[in-house]
Amino acid sequence: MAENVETVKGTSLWKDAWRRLLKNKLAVFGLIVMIIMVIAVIVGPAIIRWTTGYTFDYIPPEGELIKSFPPSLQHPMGTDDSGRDILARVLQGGRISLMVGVISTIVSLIVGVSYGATAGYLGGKIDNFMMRVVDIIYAIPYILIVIVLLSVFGGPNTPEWIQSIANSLGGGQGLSQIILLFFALGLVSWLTMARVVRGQILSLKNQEFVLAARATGVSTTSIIFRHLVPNALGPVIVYATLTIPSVMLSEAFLSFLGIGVQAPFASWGSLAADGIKNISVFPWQLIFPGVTMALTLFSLNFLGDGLRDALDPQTRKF
Amino acid sequence: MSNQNGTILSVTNLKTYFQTEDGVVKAVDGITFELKKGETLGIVGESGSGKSVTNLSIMRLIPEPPGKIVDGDIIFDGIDVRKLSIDEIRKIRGKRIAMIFQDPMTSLNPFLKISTQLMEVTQLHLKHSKEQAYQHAIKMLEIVGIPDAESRVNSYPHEFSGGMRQRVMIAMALSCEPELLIADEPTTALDVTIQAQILELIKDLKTKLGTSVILITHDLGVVAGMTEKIIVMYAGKVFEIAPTAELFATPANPYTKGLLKSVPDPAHEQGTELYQIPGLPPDVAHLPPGCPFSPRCEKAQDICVREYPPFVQINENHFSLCHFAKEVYAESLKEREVN
Amino acid sequence: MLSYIIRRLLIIIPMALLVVTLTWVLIRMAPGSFYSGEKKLPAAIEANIKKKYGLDKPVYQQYGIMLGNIVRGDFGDSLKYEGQSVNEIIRRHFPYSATIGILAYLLALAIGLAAGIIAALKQNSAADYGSMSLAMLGLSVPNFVLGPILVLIFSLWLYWFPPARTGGVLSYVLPVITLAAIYAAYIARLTRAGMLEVLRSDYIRTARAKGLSELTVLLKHAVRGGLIPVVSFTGPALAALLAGTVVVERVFAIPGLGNIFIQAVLNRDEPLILGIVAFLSILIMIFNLLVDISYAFLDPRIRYE
Amino acid sequence: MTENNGNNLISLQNLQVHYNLGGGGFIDKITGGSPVRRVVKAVDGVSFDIKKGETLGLVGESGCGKSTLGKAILRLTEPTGGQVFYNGKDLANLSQTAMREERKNLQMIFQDPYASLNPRMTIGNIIGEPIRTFNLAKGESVDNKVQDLMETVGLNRRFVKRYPHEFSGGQRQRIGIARALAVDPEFIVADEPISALDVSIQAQIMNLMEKLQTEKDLTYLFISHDLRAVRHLSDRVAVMYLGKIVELGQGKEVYSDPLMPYTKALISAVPVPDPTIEAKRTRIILTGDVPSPINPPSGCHFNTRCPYAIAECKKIEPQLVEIKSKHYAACIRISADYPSIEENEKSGLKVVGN
Repeated sequence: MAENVETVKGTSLWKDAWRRLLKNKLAVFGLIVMIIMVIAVIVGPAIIRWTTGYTFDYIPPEGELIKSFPPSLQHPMGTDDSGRDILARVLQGGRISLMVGVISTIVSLIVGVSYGATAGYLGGKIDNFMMRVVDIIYAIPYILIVIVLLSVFGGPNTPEWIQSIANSLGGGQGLSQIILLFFALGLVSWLTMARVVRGQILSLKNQEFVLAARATGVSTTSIIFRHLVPNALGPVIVYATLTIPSVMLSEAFLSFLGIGVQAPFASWGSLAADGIKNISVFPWQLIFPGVTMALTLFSLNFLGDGLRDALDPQTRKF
Repeated sequence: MSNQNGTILSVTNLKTYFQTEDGVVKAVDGITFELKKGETLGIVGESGSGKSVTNLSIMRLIPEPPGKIVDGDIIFDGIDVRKLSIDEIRKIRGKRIAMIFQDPMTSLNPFLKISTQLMEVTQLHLKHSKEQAYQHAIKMLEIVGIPDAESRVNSYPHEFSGGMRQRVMIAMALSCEPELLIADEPTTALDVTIQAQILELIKDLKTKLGTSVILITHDLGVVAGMTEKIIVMYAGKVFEIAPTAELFATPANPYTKGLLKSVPDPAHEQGTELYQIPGLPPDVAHLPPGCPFSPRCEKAQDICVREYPPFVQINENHFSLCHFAKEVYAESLKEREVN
Repeated sequence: MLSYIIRRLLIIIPMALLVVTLTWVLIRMAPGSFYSGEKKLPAAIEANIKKKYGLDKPVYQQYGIMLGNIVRGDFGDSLKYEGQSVNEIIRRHFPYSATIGILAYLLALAIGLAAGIIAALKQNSAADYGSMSLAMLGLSVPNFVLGPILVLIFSLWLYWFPPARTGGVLSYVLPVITLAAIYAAYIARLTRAGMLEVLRSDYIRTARAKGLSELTVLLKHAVRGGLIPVVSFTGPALAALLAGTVVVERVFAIPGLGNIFIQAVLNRDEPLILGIVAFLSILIMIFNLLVDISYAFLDPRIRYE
Repeated sequence: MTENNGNNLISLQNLQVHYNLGGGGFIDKITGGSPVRRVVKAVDGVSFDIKKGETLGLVGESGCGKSTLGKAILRLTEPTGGQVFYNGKDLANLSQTAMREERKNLQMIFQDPYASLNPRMTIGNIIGEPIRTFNLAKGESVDNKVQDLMETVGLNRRFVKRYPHEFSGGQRQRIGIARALAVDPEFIVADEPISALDVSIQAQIMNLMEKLQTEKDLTYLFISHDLRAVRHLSDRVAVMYLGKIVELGQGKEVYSDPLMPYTKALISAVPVPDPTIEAKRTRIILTGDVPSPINPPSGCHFNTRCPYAIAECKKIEPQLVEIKSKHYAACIRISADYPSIEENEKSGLKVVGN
């Protein structure tokens, strides 16, 4: 019979870290901005459509001479060369940019964590070989890999499942090309993640509590999932938070080169690239998408930094 | 408080607090002691008792923030250390008061040669020329017993063993013949046989140079053979202060008594239960209003929990922070007679 | 030490060949080729072209020929820029990238180190928060936004600097600043973190206990340890900078190697891609070796055998 | 030194743990690496028995291999040679699966109470893990068992849902002990269990270990560099130096009448918390440091620091032999007939044994 003892609830390190994170003003600022940004890109386009009737690909009928208007009440961020509302495009672009960040990071997490954890846990020669492979892939310019991935799996060769995702989201070929881009970026950004995870596992593997688990006969799978993974999670979360902005930058760069997101779809990168052409005449075309993107990256970086401080046990001591 | 009576250092009511997430930690909370010229003082206490903070305070080496010396006087050879400007205190550090630290592995700069680290002290304080400083460095290494000093002076710290590094630290500390040497757990990180070497070395050099020494340790054994006077610290306070022989023979504080009894005696039969101080070391951020030791004390009465204990004078040189100091002392005397 | 360097240098060759091989595989994996562009070529012409470039041979032979050429240091002629050898193209365009790359790195180093050290010394002060927020900004503003905005302000409004490369010294100012921003930000953060770590260590306490002034403690005792992270960052950063940063080259119309490379990739200009990849990977590996060697000078505990 | 009288719980036969640091290969020769193969002989041929219910103390300075020895017995470090018999079974050559099954009977207490507990698990889960691993209890009875264990080691049972960082060092060490006890083991290796603790807490943990030993009929291998603690807890004491056992005997005898010059120096180096004794006694101060285990001195490893070393000590590797009844030492300058090295030295006797 279970005795009914009043147990004292402990505070886990996660709860502790969360409390510390909330004390960090900059991180909280980053968190709030990100929450607003996510809500804005989700509901924003619908609201604009409902209030002003503009959508990201609405081109006003011919007849007007100048199509790029400066910011006004009607177009808070102005319009672009074709007369499309930039606010609507920035919000739509935000969807894609944020999705690039999140989905590619998830892909890089899956690949990087399993690769790094395997190498770190097995150790020895296998580890050595796996890490040399990472080194060599590092040396190949990632843009080459992305372009090859896009052309191998793009166009008529697009895998079924990507097509079906694109179709279910209501987009056609253009959208499936973008989804392909997410995966391609994910597949090139897992390298550092793999290194981070491997380093973590290597140092954890020799910690006494893992030795203690082995001494009490705990199985290898249990050691990995109960002891190694939860303890490696902190740095992984931090690194993932910092991967999001870096993937977003890569996407923007590709779009800037004209390889990434294609019209009528937009991302912050492609919007900025379009804006640069007219920088001297229509500066708002660059400034609004550029600043929105910078603000987002700024917030994500602060959040990542805050998470690092909150999860780093070193700061626990005074 | 002048140096006519041979007092080199006098600390009065020193309070050093740290601001932490958890609130104010009173790491050192009103401690008072005096050190005579040529004397060796032992400060004994467990981790967190404030013994290291006391000595970093004397050197004004408390990292600020989060730490701060909030009250008290530190008079070194007639100089009020707390009132000195940072430039003036620098002239004392390393020259008149020197320190050696617990971990000789991390206390020497791994990036610089031993010679560089030794020379910079004398170049700074004794205005040695490069050549003079170099020769002095070799001489100091010889004094602390490093074989083949002339060639080893150009080594890096990682090429030395732990014991050798601690010798280098001592050589560095004694380079300017300081009047006061503070040794903060100088042997804790070392093996017993090396500990014996280092303690012997400190003892030797002290007699040779006439330096006053403060020896901080958690090991009562270390201070027994090395010191003339001992301070026992607990929770940032001085619990007992007495001449070494008297402290060991007739302690007047239950904490000191407990500590002495809980050290296993090699002559003891195996299987006999060891005396143990019950409970846990105090959380210095949240101390009870009464005696900080009262939750662990066998003799604790209501008054101990309620009221902060007085600092009782047993005899000329023996003080104890306890409501029942006199009783405990009498008891110790009696036990002494029985044995 | 010397044997270590020789061993590392020897390893570079097979590593570079591996990288080139993988790149070649990647290029061949992609459907289509340089010739199968928009319009479909008549079969006879296609066969002719294939013959000319040896594409009619079995794949392993093509690979062997390619590798053989590269080992001899001859990357062949570019497909796009007919009659120009790859070596010639690299030689012509690399100096532009190298010039702005090195200038940008020096600028980034100067700003980053100064900001990082000041922030570490005055931790939690206004100077610390200010420089670190600025660093964060540097990390967060993409250079294709920063570059045009600088052009807008300093060229188009203030007329201080030319908006694109003219050959004059002034025309280098904006691209170098644009390129340096993110690196300066990175270095500042690395420096601050490294210095804080070192300033907390026991041997700094020892140095202070000796009575050394704060400046001596900093310059003699703390800097070496604190800068190790910056040194590790230097290798990859400098390699990336020298390779040219496409965005800056495009925004400021600089004929650097980065742009050429992107064009080559988009054009499927196989010899040019392979040539640039081989060149860059060797460059990166040499920089990494230099970084490792400089560790040994910085940290006497590191000994290479 | 191996007495086969049947009640040995653990018996080590020439146990070895060698680490290969590389070097000496073809590649190393042409590229200027280490010309010889470098091997650390962390444990170099150790044989002894531990009787059921006794505590064997293992002392030695840092780097002498005592911790590696403890781990090798439990196969937490793989032995590279020799045997470890537990109830007649050779643990050193069991398969991984079979060894896991044996872990029910063989447990370990670790040195660092901070590093040895998973910071992300509750105390209940930490202590309960071995119980669940071996299916020793099910459902609620696991919790009950955990709470009973907590009470046994002197922890409040209400703290079962707390995390390690919410406890002090001494309490954490109690958690580590409770975890070791969870499977009801016969034999426990305690690897420096008190060296990271405050003085006032050390006594508590030692008393707890003794109490548990009598209550549960445990057998301990108590590893420590603290001679006072080893003396207090152990029936017999083994002294280790650079991978080898150099002296082994009844605790009382080893302390009151050490045979090996090294043991003498070790005991005399321990400071006694009594100024009157300290003032009287003369210490043997050894010169020099413990040599590197990579290239230990030839012959007797201790010859570089030994005040009694003679030329033969550099050549002959001494064996552990019985000098007095059940008191063994590895020194070529003493024998059963001439057990005192001081007297042998005085009379100019070489006594080259072995």
